[in-house]
Amino acid sequence: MAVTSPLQDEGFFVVEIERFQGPLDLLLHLIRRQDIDVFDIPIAKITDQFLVAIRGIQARDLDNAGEFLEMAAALVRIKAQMLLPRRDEEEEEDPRAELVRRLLEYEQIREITLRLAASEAERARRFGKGYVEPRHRPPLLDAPLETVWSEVFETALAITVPEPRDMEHRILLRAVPLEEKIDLILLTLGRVARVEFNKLVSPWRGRLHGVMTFLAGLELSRRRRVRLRQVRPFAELWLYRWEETSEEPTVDGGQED
Amino acid sequence: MNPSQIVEAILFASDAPLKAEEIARADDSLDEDLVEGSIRTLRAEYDEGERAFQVVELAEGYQILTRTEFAPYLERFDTVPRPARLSGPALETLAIIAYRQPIGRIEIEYIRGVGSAGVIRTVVDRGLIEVVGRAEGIGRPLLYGTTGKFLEHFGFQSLEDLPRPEELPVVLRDRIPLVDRPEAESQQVDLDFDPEADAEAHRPGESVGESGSELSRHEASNVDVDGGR
Amino acid sequence: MNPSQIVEAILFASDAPLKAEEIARADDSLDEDLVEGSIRTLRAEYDEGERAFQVVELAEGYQILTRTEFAPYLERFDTVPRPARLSGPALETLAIIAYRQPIGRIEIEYIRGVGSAGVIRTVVDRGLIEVVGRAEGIGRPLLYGTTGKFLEHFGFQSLEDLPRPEELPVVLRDRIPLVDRPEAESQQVDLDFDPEADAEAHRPGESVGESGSELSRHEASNVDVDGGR
Repeated sequence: MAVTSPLQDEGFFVVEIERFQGPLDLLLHLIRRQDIDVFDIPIAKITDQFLVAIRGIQARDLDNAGEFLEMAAALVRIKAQMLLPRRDEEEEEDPRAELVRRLLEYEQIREITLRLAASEAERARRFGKGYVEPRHRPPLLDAPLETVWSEVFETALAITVPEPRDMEHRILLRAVPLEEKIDLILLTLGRVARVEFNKLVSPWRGRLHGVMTFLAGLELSRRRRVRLRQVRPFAELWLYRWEETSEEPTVDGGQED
Repeated sequence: MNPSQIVEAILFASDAPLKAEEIARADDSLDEDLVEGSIRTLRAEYDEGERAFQVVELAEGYQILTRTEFAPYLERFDTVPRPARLSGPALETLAIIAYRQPIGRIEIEYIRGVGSAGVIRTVVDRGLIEVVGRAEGIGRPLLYGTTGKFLEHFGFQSLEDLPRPEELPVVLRDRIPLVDRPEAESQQVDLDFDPEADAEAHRPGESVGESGSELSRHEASNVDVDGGR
Repeated sequence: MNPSQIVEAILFASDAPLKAEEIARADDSLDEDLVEGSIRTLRAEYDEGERAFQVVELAEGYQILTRTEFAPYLERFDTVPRPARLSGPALETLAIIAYRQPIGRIEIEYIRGVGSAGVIRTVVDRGLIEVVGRAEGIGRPLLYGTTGKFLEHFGFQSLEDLPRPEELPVVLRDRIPLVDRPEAESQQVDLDFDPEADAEAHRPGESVGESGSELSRHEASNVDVDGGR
């Protein structure tokens, strides 16, 4: 892997990642500390650094591990999109555009957060009356009600019965160990020479299984145990048992070694 | 920063009366005598400036308190009725009850999409709604309706006077059953889960007796399915 | 008993900011202008008398607070209550809500990139934000806004005191209207990722049949959401 950042050291990250509020914070850190132009993010490089940074995150049982993994998946998706030939330069938005917007927005919020912390600290230097004599307060009923009918009526007009919630949303996210998916892939490729990505994922519900299986595929491709192959964009993704002879282009990972 | 200012700051911000030796701990420059002297200074200044407060010596120590002659103003400040308005949730609950009465809590919660026990109590306390009966079925959940005070306050002769234009949501205009699927019961439980409501105000200790309330929900939804009032 | 003494007595007996119109309730002789005038008088007197406290404009009202220079003495004094500081995530969430209010949980989570149900609950519990309405659309998600207590906590007179976005040393100048971004919602759905379930609800070993406890938490929340107003 051609990762050249000082972030390569995994031990560094095991300590560091807890410090970040979430994936956007980590991403922003990677970008800003390398003085990268946020409007022209080298997405392949950043993606690799991000993946290195979050390696082993599952094992450490972080509250927001899932969110880091979601971001990893989004980055990988953008990276893949960047590799595609752009059919219509005029109309197609840069695949990174939304990410850049989010990063800038988050950076702004973080700046405001710092200001709020400063205001809080300044306010904390003043103290109110520590003891206030207890007094009897009148019950709420004594106060005349100022609400008029038009307020009630306008509220009535605005009432809608909520739609039943999408059942999918209720599936609880559970930890899906990367190792489990790596074993699954290796086991499967021990029996057959190639397997469709979807076949590996279909027995499980929940997108996290897809994300983890994909990350496991990337990891194995890095270790030269499998090859990821896609005939054309958005076609079925195949995982192949690694054969030293295979030379075909891969979507991700393998070629960069 | 002179000693009497430090003593004043401590006396003002302390939530308990303090003895001179305790106040002296605030700064190395202070000792008991200095604190006593400072308190005499403060007392003189407060008297001279005709402040509304004074330094009082209680058994536990010194404290700054409002002078007793201002008690009537404090009492008046506390008791003059404040203008009161219904909150958004209270308005919504009242609107639902006004149009769909008699109606139980479960149905109100179904329409609003959030738990409503607290807000119902608020509107009951305001005298605008009251318990008007009980539904059939196990648990016999309470049914709410509007009061005479409701009519009086909003200027209606009777409930017939409530406007019912076309724009009124169907759920309020017609007494359609709220749940009409065979799987109503399980569905109900699912719908009732509102993570946002949860996010709002979970207080420790209030979740006791959950099975009871869950039961009553189920009952009430049955009432609704069957009765379809 | 002159007006400024009455105003002083009321301010002195309060542990939260009071608006001029509220203070005026203390006596028939008072009105808003008289109260404002009295406060100017008190300020001059406190300055002249070198009191350790002053009348501060806070949260659209007034409160007597110690001068900042006494903080070193008060911060470490046993009987002086210290306000609890907010965590990083809480501050970040408040920053978003302060600038984008009214705003729902999903948007907050999209901006932060992490699930936020728990931290929203924390700041609601501390009275710094409240539900101010509901959005249109499926589920009618709750919308949050800041409270007077938010202003109090940060020492703001009003929301105008928040730093203006154009003052911030960040590349972004144009406010990105999150609401106009279809991705904001679809992103969540697309990824089928429920950060809440992850960060908040999921505990190791809990079975899927959690609806009972969810219900009860939901139930418990009612009291707080609606009851307190």
